[in-house]
Amino acid sequence: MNPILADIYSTVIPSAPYLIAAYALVWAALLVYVIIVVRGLKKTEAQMAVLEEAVRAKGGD
Amino acid sequence: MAKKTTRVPEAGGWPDAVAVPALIAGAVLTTVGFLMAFLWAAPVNGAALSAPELVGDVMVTHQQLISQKIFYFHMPVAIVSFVALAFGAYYGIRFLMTREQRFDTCSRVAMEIALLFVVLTMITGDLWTRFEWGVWWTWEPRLTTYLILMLIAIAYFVLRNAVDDPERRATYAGVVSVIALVDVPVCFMITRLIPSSIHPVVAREGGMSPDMAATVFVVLAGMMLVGYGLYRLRFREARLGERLQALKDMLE
Amino acid sequence: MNAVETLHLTKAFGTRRAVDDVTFSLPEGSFLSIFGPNGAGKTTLLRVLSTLARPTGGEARLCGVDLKENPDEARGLIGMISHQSMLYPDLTAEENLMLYAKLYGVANPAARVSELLDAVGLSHRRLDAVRTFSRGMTQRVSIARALVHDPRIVFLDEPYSGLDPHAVEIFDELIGAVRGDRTFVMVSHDLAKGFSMCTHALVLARGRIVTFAPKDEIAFGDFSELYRQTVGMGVA
Amino acid sequence: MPRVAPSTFSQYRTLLAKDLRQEFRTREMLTSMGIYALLVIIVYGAALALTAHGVDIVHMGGGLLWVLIVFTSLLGLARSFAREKEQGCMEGVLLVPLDRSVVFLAKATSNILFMLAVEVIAVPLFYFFFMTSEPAAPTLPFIVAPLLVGTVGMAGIGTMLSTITSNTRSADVMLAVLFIPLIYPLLYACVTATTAAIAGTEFWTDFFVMPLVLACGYDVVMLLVCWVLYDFVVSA
Repeated sequence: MNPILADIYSTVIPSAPYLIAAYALVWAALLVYVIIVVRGLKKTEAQMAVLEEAVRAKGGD
Repeated sequence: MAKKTTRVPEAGGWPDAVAVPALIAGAVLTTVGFLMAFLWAAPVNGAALSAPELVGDVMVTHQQLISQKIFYFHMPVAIVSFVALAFGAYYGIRFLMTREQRFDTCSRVAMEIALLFVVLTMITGDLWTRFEWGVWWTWEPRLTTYLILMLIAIAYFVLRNAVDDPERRATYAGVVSVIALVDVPVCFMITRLIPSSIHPVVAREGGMSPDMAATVFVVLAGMMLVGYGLYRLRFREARLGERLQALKDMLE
Repeated sequence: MNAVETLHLTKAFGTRRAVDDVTFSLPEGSFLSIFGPNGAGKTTLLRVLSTLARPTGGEARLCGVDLKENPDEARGLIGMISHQSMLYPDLTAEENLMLYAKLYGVANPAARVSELLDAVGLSHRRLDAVRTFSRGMTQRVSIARALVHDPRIVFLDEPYSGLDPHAVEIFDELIGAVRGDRTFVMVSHDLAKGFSMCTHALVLARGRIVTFAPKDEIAFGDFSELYRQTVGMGVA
Repeated sequence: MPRVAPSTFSQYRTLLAKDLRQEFRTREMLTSMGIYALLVIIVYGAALALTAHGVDIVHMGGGLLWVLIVFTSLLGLARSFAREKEQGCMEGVLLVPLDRSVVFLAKATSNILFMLAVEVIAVPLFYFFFMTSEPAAPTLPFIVAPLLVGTVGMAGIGTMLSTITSNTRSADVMLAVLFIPLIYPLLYACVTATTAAIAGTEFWTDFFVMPLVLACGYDVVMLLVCWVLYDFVVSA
């Protein structure tokens, strides 16, 4: 790689990791948020089950 | 006195039906934008080369600043965070006007999306700074404004957890979201208009060439859709929790 | 002319209804006692009627003045005595009363304040900071504060809490003295005292009216039995 | 009992007089803020002692001064509203037929006066301890302008936030968490203007006049927002 080409890419190589990190983190953050929401849904479903039991028990006695 | 029935946003119905396709469309658009950023948009010229060099079929005369590519994500994400804050404040005002608890839920969810996208803005902005100026943080106007917006969003949620009475919590949250909506543009303006250091720095922001603008627009549209999709998803989840709580109350 | 009229008055947040569809009307000059288990919505009802809290539904009128239309006019008609004195501890008794007299725009504040201090028997302590007063004395200044603008309706939110028997006696005496044709609405846990002082009794449970009737229509025996059932029905 | 509806201004004056009299009686807020300011100066002393000549105090002075002012006023603001809540006095005032933003204005004015009183002591002390070693610019007296504009802005939004956080858990921390991000633009503008005044600069309009104008803009906008929203907050 002749010096001028090296000069052209002189900014590319060192910045590459930050660039990739940036995009990766963006997707990671969005993913984490979706996971939080889904976990919330699971928690609500579990409570729903408990509630259904309570209603059945109430209805039953 | 016929009570004007305020139309209260509810989970389900067409907004939710649209949510999933919006998420998919958002993902597609952002990836397209991602590719455009790298392959199609012309890189920004860095320092001049000692001599022009033939690369492929193009005569290259400057260093190509690749790090600038983050910009195509940084700006749209920042805009979406501000739009989300605006929605948060809008629903906050609607709550203050009608005292309808549903608007408080919408405001809370919108502020969550705003916080999420501000965090994204901080990530992209900070890494760009790391390469651009070689330092992890500078008190440069753009970055400080988003730091402030993030702190306000965090303070908003800290306040919500510190108040127990639901009506008081919703009122305070609504008021803070409105103050935040007013505070952020003022912060934008002040940090930009006052030169950041004693010796004024000449702003380097060049205009955007059409192809760059197109890329930003694509990513922006994509991010807006992703934001909308997440908002509806979170709103649906929050509503489910509330409806469950209502059932529990009725059972006692 | 009814002193207090409510029509389907509701105070709810989300699904929790603290006051649920309360409708009653109270003639002028009467003394209403409100009873109910903890969390039945007694204090919330009082706060809504005294404009300290906004109702979410229904209507309420004090001496014909609608609370939602013009709350300020309604505020001019009411006084509130609660277990909190609403007096500034660092200011003297006279300064506290002068403050409220000026805020209410009483015509001749100085005369009115000294008249009230005489009525509650605290003229000799008017230059002392309220912080130095006993619980009983503070409550008496609080009565003076509530009456400074000669309100038509006086709300009492558990005024006896923290008072020793002697102070309670003086308190009742004062209430009797200042009664005139004013209307009183009292929230209290003390069944016997509340029932003895009232002309109308109202029992709330989970925000709903269980019973509302003039005192002479119910004997105390049936009333306390009914109350025990209500409390037995469980806390809100 | 003839009752003339008092003018808003007289209610404002009464409430302000109450705040000032209460503070004059106990001097609790002023002494605690004054001592706190002195302690911060002592901490600065320790921090800057080793770098006596290394640090360009003329350029750092403005910033350090504003750190002192922000944290001292935070202490004062937190106390200012706690006192209203002690005996339910705020509810006593809310029962009076008055425009709720008068309460905000009176409280903000008293906070401004208290903060200015502390600044009148703290700023000269700060100058005495740190700024005498190097000659400040002739424009030094101009720092009064940003100090004034900054104090008005901080007291305004501080009053609103102290009302919000007064009945939350860990009120003091809550107040700081909300206060500092929200006043950042004002702080930024005032620090720039103060530093420009102390250090002197050839871009006078850029570094003094422009920030000052923006700070005034911030004050106007924020006080207006607080004025409008205060009714929701105080009656919540």
